[in-house]
Amino acid sequence: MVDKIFEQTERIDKKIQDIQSEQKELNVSGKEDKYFENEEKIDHLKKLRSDLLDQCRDLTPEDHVYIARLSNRPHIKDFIGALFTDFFEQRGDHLCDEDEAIYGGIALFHKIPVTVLGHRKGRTVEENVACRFGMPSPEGYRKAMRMFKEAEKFNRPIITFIDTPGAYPGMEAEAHGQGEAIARSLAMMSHLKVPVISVVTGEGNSGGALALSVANRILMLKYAVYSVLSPEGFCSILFKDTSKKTEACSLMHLTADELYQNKMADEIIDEPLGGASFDPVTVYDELDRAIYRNLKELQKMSPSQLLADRHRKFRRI
Amino acid sequence: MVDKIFEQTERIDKKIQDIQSEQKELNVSGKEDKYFENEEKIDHLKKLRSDLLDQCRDLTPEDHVYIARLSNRPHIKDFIGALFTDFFEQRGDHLCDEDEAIYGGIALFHKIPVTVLGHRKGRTVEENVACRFGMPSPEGYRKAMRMFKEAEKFNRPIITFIDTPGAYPGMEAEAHGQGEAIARSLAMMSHLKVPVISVVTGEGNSGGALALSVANRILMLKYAVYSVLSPEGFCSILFKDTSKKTEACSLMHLTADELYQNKMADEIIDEPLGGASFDPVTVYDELDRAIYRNLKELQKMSPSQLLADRHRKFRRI
Amino acid sequence: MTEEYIDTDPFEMCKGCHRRSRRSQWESHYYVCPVCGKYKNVSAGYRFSLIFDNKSFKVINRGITSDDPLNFPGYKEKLRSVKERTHLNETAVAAVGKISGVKTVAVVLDSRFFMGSMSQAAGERITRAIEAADKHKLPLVIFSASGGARMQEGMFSLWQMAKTADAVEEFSRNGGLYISVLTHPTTGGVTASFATLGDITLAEPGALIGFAGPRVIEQTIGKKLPKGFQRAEYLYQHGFVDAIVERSELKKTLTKLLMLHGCKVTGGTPW
Amino acid sequence: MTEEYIDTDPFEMCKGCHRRSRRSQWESHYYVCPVCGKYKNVSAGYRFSLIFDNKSFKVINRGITSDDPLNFPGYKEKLRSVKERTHLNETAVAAVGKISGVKTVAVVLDSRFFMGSMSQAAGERITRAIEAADKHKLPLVIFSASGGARMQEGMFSLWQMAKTADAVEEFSRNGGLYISVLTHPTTGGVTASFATLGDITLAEPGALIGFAGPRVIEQTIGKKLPKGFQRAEYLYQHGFVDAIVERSELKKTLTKLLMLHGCKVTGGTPW
Ligand SMILES: [Zn+2]
Ligand SMILES: [Zn+2]
Repeated sequence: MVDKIFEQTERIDKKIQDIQSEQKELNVSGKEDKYFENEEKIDHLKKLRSDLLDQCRDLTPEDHVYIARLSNRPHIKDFIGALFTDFFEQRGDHLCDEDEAIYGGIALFHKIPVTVLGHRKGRTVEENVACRFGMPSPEGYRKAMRMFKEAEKFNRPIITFIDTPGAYPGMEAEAHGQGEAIARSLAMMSHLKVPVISVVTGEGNSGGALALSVANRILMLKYAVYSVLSPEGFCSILFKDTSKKTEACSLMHLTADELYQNKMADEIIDEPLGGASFDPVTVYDELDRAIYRNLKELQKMSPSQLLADRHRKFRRI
Repeated sequence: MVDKIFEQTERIDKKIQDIQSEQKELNVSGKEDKYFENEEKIDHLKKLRSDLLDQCRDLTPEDHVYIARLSNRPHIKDFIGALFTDFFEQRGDHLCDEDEAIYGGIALFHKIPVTVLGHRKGRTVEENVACRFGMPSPEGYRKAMRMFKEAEKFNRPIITFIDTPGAYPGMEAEAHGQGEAIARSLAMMSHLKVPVISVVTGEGNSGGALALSVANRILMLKYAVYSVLSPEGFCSILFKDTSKKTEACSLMHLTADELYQNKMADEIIDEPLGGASFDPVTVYDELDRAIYRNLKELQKMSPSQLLADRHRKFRRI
Repeated sequence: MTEEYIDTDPFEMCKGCHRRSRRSQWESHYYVCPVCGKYKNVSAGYRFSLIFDNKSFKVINRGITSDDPLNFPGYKEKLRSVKERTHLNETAVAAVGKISGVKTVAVVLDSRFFMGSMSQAAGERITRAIEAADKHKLPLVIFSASGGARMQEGMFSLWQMAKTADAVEEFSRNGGLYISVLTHPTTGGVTASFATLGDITLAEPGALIGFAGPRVIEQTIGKKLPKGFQRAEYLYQHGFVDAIVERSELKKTLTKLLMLHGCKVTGGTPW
Repeated sequence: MTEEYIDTDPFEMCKGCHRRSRRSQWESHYYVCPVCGKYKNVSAGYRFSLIFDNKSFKVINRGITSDDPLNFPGYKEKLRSVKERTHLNETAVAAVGKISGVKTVAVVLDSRFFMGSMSQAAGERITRAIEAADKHKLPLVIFSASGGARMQEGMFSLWQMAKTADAVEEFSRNGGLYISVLTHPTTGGVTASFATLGDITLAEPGALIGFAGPRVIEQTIGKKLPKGFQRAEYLYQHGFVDAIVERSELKKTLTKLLMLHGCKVTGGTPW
């Protein structure tokens, strides 16, 4: 459903933009009649747009999946740019290769040095290819582990951003130990002596998402989804039929609300109607406050308390 | 010089063998004259052989290099077979690939569980190729590091066997961080909390050898060599002339005696005239006693004493 | 304890060569096809009796059974019918017994139960087994086999990866010895958690071992996978498996490994 | 302190494009060729004045100079003549100063002295600098450049790898911050010891960085190496270098990194 709404809002936005640029010219040339006529048109279109988005109050889980995957949704680089300062990128696993599907480094968060990293899908086609649409190779998880270890050495809190269709299913990835890389990341994260906060911002699928989210706190954007597998994979395994996606999405309990109810998400970050891309700044603001609050809480804990806290979270499931 | 002697001894050995197999037949057929004639021949040949090997009392450093590289010299698998029991091979770096140029695992040494590993040159042509003649890739050093870490976890002493022309100079090796892999191995070995004994058995060249020999005790077989670079590389860098190898070998101070004098080798394991391949068992026996004695000494030390002991050894150079 | 299929047919077919062999034949060959050598999946009970002295062992954590955390349509019924058909009550079974005199905790994932998929109950059983080994300072052996996550349990299944990896890491930091044995097939979340975190990794010949399933990879890369890819032998070649061990040799190898890790084993060294 | 070449010619040639530029031009361009952008090797003194506040710093360990441990024919004489020609007394120079207010230990390997080859004295100076940083809990920055081992010192050169790696590991375990800056060329034993053990690894544009030298690799594989192989940009692409930093930006980057590691820097954040 939501895709239809977005198609229409996109058309309306385009129209509004066209008229708005016409208005600028009219303003100069002084054709007032036409000018006011246009203003009315714009008001009407904005009303239409708002009515349309109003329908987004009641979205299906499948709609959430759709929004979570939107390419104009804020990505890791947007979040780092908006929430952190003085970012310094770190590269490579120092073992085999650089994996662009994991992006991260050191930065300041409210003047606190932190390690920040996450999945990177890329925005342009070239970036998408370089990042394999956010599907990491073992090298990506090992790069993350390298950053985790350094964060621990320098006592830096860790903040991870989750947005991945899953680990990359390729031949080289398997040959280089995709399974073991994820397993080692889970094991390492479970025993990190520093605060770890994960934010699910888009889609968090399968072990590829979990590998970066063994955290003390898991925050989810309202329209983010987090699930055992992609809905498509779920369909093909359970129903041997990929057309049952709508049903699958409803059965999977993958929305932020459902995860919150199941005590897997600790907090939900509100999004405007239609999702973060309709007004990213308000999302950044709320996310900033939420991370800061949680971080301050976690910083009061000793290393062994942090470990125990994280252990409890995953042990009880 | 020694190559000429070995050529001749090889010919003599062949002759002795031929006559000896003839003797067996004669013994059955009863042709006594011929039989005793042959016995005399054998005695004569053995005298010749012994006189020839006698010339090996005074070998040049270049001769040592020649002997150290002999393909029939005992290799890592021979040493493991002779000195250890219950060997269990461990494979791979669990990061990228298996490197056959490093061979090792867990075994018992006088009923003590130890981690044993070293360079593997291979004996057949196929093995040589698979092992790159004992030149490890970064994966090989990372495999060694994996074994070091496990040895430390289970408090197993580590025994390494050094026999390498150096780390492999290839494109993929560089792309996968050959330098960093060696550096990490040096750093890790320097801080291992268990006893480490290294035995230089053949040629130990360059960082590729050092990466496995940051040990509490370094034993060297009498004809083993250990040097900053291969004599050929040394010639080409310093003299821009590879024909000056004889001179280079003399200048490099690479023999066991010279290293002992410079306090880099702690002990020299005697070899029979002509080298270990002429009587491996006596070498195994002496090596066994030497490793056992050193191990017992080291096992009396606490982890911090072991670290301090190793630190002192390399710090004073 | 027996969890074998109850079947009166004295013959049983091999899934590899489709030849039928006598049950007694299968048994004397450790359930490796007497004709083509293909490994047959075996029950937890059989595994235990194979490695534990006098076939004697105590099953632990058997009370933990699959719940239906998401109220997934039809799951409860399917669980019931699978339990009836297989005479199993979960994919993971844990037991304590002696291997050549060394008290050891062992876990077997039985792929006949929901294709060895990871459920909350299975994860809990495995975690408790690891915790028991940690508490009593016993060696741990896990025979993995899994088709992946139990879809019907969604995120509750996924998080078992973190839970079990955490438990193994804690066990390992406390100095515990964990031998992981990969059997056919070990894929998905099991491969990406406890199964690849062993101090020593063994595999049965021919076992499929990987994170992504072969079909998914083929769809992604758009071509057929080469023969032998993701098989135990391939992993051995690439150094992710220390040894490929015939089922008939398994107890010997475990005994040797226990001894090499300082355990006092009984009965000589017959390798 | 100055260790520049003494030369009266007001022009100096670029080794890249062979164009001659005025010394003042070179200087204002941080000794990066004003014509083609190729990086020129610079002295330790210049490096220090570039990163330390007010060009103020104290050289340490200067008393340690190369010995001739193997009595190598002609080495003493060569040492003497190189010292006279370059006005340097060893390849590694260490100093303490403040980077944007943060007291820091820095080491520079000057490749004009015996091609930056690692001698016992250089290894000792580097080790003492690391130990000083460890003792006084100061950050450490090392500018590496090396053609490899000092052949004339044989094994005494080789073992500097172990000595320096040991020192870095100890420093790191004690929580020290080490920023490694790789400059042209960093090869051989230096690459395989302290230079690749940094918490953060930076490189100058175009720097050759590798363990084996390109010629040795070409001889081994029997073909020409592709353009750009083993260059800083290649290592960045493959993730062994975190950032490639222009010389003019170096102090800014170091300041930022010090700040990100909790040091109190002065003078704002001008990046
Ligand atoms: Zn069959
Ligand atoms: Zn130029």
